[in-house]
Amino acid sequence: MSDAAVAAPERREALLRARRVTKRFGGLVAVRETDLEIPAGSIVSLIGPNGAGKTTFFNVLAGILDPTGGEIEFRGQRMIARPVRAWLEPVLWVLPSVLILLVAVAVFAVTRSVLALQVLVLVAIGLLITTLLLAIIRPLRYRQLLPRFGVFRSARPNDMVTAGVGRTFQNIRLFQNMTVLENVLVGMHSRLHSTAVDAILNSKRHQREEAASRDRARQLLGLVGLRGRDDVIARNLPYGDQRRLEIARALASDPVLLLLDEPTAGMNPRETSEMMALIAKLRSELGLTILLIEHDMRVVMGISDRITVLDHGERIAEGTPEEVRRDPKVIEAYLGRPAA
Amino acid sequence: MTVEPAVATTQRAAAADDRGPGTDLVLELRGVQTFYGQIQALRGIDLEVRAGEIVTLIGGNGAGKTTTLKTISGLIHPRKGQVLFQGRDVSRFPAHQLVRAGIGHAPEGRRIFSRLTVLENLQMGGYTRSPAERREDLERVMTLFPRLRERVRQNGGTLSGGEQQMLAIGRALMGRPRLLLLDEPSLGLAPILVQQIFNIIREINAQGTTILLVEQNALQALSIAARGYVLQTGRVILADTAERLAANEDVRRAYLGEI
Amino acid sequence: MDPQTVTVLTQQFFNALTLGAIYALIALGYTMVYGIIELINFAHGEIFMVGAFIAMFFLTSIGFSGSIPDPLTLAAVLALTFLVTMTVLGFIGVGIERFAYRPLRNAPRLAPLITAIGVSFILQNVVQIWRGPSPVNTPQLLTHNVRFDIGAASIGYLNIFIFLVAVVLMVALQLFVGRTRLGRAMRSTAQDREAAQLMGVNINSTIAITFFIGSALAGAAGIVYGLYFGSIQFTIGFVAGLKAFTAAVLGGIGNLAGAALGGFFIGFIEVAAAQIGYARWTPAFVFGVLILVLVFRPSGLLGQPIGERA
Amino acid sequence: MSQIEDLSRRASASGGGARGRALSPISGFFGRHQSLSVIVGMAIVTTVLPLIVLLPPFSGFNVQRVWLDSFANAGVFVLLALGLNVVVGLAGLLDLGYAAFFAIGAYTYAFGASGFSGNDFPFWPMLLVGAMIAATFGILLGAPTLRLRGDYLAIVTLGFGEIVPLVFLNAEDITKGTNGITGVRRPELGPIEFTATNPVPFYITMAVIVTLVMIFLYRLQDSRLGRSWMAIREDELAAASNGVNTVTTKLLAFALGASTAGFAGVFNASKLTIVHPDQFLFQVSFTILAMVVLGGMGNIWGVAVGAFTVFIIQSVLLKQLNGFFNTFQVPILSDIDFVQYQFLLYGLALVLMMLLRPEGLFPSKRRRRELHTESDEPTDRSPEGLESAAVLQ
Repeated sequence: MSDAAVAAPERREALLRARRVTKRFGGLVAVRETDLEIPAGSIVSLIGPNGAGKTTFFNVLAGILDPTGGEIEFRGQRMIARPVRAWLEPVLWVLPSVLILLVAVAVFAVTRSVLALQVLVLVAIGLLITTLLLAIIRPLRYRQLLPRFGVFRSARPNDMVTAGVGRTFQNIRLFQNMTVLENVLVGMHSRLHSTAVDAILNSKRHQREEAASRDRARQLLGLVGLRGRDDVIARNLPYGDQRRLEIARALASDPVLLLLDEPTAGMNPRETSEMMALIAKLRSELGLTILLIEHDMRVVMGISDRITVLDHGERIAEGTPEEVRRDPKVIEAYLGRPAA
Repeated sequence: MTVEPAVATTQRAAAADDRGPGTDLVLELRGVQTFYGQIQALRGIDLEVRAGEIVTLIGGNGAGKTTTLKTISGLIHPRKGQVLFQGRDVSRFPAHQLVRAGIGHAPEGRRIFSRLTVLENLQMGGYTRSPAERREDLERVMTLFPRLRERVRQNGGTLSGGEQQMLAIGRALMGRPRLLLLDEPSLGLAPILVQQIFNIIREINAQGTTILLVEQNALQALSIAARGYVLQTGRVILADTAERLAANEDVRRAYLGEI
Repeated sequence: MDPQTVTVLTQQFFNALTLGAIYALIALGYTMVYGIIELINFAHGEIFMVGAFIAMFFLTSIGFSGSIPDPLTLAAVLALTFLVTMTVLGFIGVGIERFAYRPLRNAPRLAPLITAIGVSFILQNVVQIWRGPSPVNTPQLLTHNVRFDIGAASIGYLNIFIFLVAVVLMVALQLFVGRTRLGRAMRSTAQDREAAQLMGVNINSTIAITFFIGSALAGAAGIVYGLYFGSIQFTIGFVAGLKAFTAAVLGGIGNLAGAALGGFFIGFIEVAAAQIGYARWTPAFVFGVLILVLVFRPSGLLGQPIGERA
Repeated sequence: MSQIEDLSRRASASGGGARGRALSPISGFFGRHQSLSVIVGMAIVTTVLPLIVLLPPFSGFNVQRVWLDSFANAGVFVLLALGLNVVVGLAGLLDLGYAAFFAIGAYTYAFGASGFSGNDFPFWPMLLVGAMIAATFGILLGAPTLRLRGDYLAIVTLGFGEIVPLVFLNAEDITKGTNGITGVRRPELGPIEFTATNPVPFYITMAVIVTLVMIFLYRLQDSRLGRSWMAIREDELAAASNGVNTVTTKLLAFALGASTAGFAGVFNASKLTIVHPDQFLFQVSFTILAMVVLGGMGNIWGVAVGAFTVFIIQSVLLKQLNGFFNTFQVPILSDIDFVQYQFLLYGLALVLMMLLRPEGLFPSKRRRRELHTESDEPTDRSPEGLESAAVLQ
């Protein structure tokens, strides 16, 4: 990476900003009050020994785990924070209809009007169904309503994907029995719009979208070097190709930020340098911002604009590769000697 | 099971050296082929480990290193070929019997019991041994890993990565293995801890345990091993002494990260 | 409170305790099996039912069909019944595991679950064919008439006996799992089967032991059910099994103390429902509780948060 | 078998588009035009069945009219099995209280059009109303519980399946309890008469409904939604991390399954003209599950055939078998009450099926791949192990 690329991110605004994120499992503190800023267009690495909380932190960012404390903003919007009175949420689903039901009983008690009772009960049932459907489909408006009741629930993984965060897994998690193409198509899910009704009626829109998504999927497969492998069952792919497929699948959701969990784990030096080239290409050609967890110090030092070092769940250093490499705390806790 | 007394005597550090390497084969694999369902992971592995040695397996991902260890410890059975442990064909033995026979296996990813305490984890390691032996070994392991003694009442899951690795190795030692299989002991550890773990491995070996080591960090592994095997797609493509492997151009290029 | 109410409430309290003890004993089996192989053993409720039938069959075939006034004979007969029934049931459980579940141990989750349902139907129908579809009377060794008085309330010795049996069995189980080498092996197997194997644990026999104990406990529950209600039917396993499962989930599945606690909780809910006159609706109450627990605290009252499993 | 497996796997591993679809020109054509193939297939079946039963040995059991009546009844179970297949086979959720939705559909129609309720809403719109109300209950049950792991869901649905008949049984004022609601109206369609003596209209209607449902399901299966179901079945966390809203998607499967059952419930109520809590006990859910499993989870045609076969065996052959053996005085066999052994047979069939051929008699290719995922495949667990469970909180 050139020096210009290293210097530039300072002036860019942060795409993702994590503040004082804490995650506790029972008595075990996996991540403690950790901050992280990912400037748009940069490659940021998260390093540290196993058990330092990197993957946990990652999972918090991706919406898989709710943090015990702290919050995460993505593109200026608060996406993830400690859930506040989340138990109230299901109560809120049923509260309006229960109120109407009570009113119905009250009206009946006073007026003895069976008709009023029936109408109100029907309204209550209708309302119950509506609120439940809303809760399930959870359009943005509904989620914005929640904070007014003092309820905040973090974005779920799929919400993060919709917002523009794609990810891969440390131990590859492909849909093993689906084909390569199908894997990518699932990755495209959040960007497709045809509904079940479209599918049942086989509408023009559905057909168009299916055809277009297949083309796009093939394009992505070409990008990661899996051209022409569409119909191979994912689990029959060689290891390195599985990693590539996972990246293609993550790219299918048109992410702005890509989270890569140990993309070169278990790769030999040759495969590793190919992967590094691919990651660099993702930034230069697709303009992606990338956060990666990595153990291989050559990858980390070679590719990152900034590095955050975690140890025992705490951030012990943050800076450019050069700064981190010379940081006495990092040397003491992690590197042991100046990294080769 | 008549193996037990034999195991006990060979534990003494001197035993292996007396007979000299080369004469005393602890482990021998002959044309081992292992499958996961229809997928062949090992395509005929031949290797031997002599008493008192550290032998290392090198290879890329999917080369079959972990599968080789699992085949030896009986977690998977080979479809063809034989695993000979102390001259006896054990390829059909279930894993738990091989523990009794003297094979210890610290698997990849440590796999400690996170909801058992450190003490209980170690006790599980000595599952096959008598209570008296267990107490004695407990003392030995705690001396080897003083950090574990401090954390004896803690749940395994609350240990740091390095401590978990120590626990995993200590737990495998509790069975008093004659042959210890170590799968990626330095995986995911801070570089600063890696050296420490390798020192411990050397020390365990010096105390008389034969070791078969699988390691991503091939350079380090070769530095403590006597001999090494290079695996590729389920086959042994190269077998030599550690020094010569470390000096081999192809090996350096492919596995030691010199591009 | 007037004395009448106090009397009724005291007696209901002991009824709840008895019922709870039965559910707790069944729930332990669910929780143990789930803990070790993550399978909801649907057939477990039927094992309880088979236990009730075997106890009845055993008692009548050795010639006891009514109450036994002599305490020594009673104790001997009871001890023998428990011994025989629990052993037989244990082996039935082991057999089911061996033939229906073990071959599917690494199959997708749905497969053993469906097999379990199949086994449950087999057991139910075998008993139905053996003993017919209508309720069968069981020997009442210890009648409800043998009672002692606490204030205005009178409590049957039977209630006390059942409660004590359950508590003793539960404490013994807790000690076994928590303190012994075999118990440790069970817990290790539950956490990481492969690693346990590498310690020298024979996975198959450990799982078989788990099934043995769980089924034997269900057998004990079957015996006391027969003693308490005096009549059994091939359908009792299904509903009791569901309630016991609810108890296990309520307490936190995989947690022994939780299962016991959940069992007693369900017992109290049922008796309370009956007391306020909704006996026919008790299943609805119980499942309402189940759904509430699953929604608000899926890990149960004593269970650890699922995230902590490693 | 293993060799064939091996070959097919190798073929698929070596890639190329030669997999499955393009095997022969004919199957290729029908592969591309699934709807057409369903229509043609069902048309053939619908015409051939009434003719086959005129031949021995079938003619020996019943006359054609009775056969057609059984076929129409079987159609109800085919529908039910197709619906449950969406839940179990496609989305991988075990629903053990499926008969509850069947009951809700049936009682909806009974309230809507029977002498007892005094209402007289027309049948055809009520089909949709019944389906929607059942779907609503599906959502009500699923919304809080679908976040849970699969086996909890199984128990919750089992509980629900217990409660619903219990409610219909105990709420005597509005359901007449154990007596059930009688005098439910039959359908009306212009001049065509749906009567007890003429099963043909029911038979044709059923065939049309099943055809439509199968076409819809095939289309869904190949859509974005079908892919999400598949993805969830394979790896829920990965699906969520790729933008699939797992709760909504599962709920949709649940609701679709429930609505199919509601639909079948309305049809069944109008055909039998009586609804009764005993029609919807756990045994019914169990039977439908057996049909799906035996037919081949996930394979729409397979499930339909499985359901049809099981129903005919259960309701016609087993009953007739007793009469048959009695007539010919076969020793031992004539003493056996085969109907009584029905559930024992189901239980045995389920267990044996899972042990010997878990993909069912007519498996889908994909299911077979999943179920034959080799037993000793290395289980990759992340060292921190939190991922798999985390999504369930």
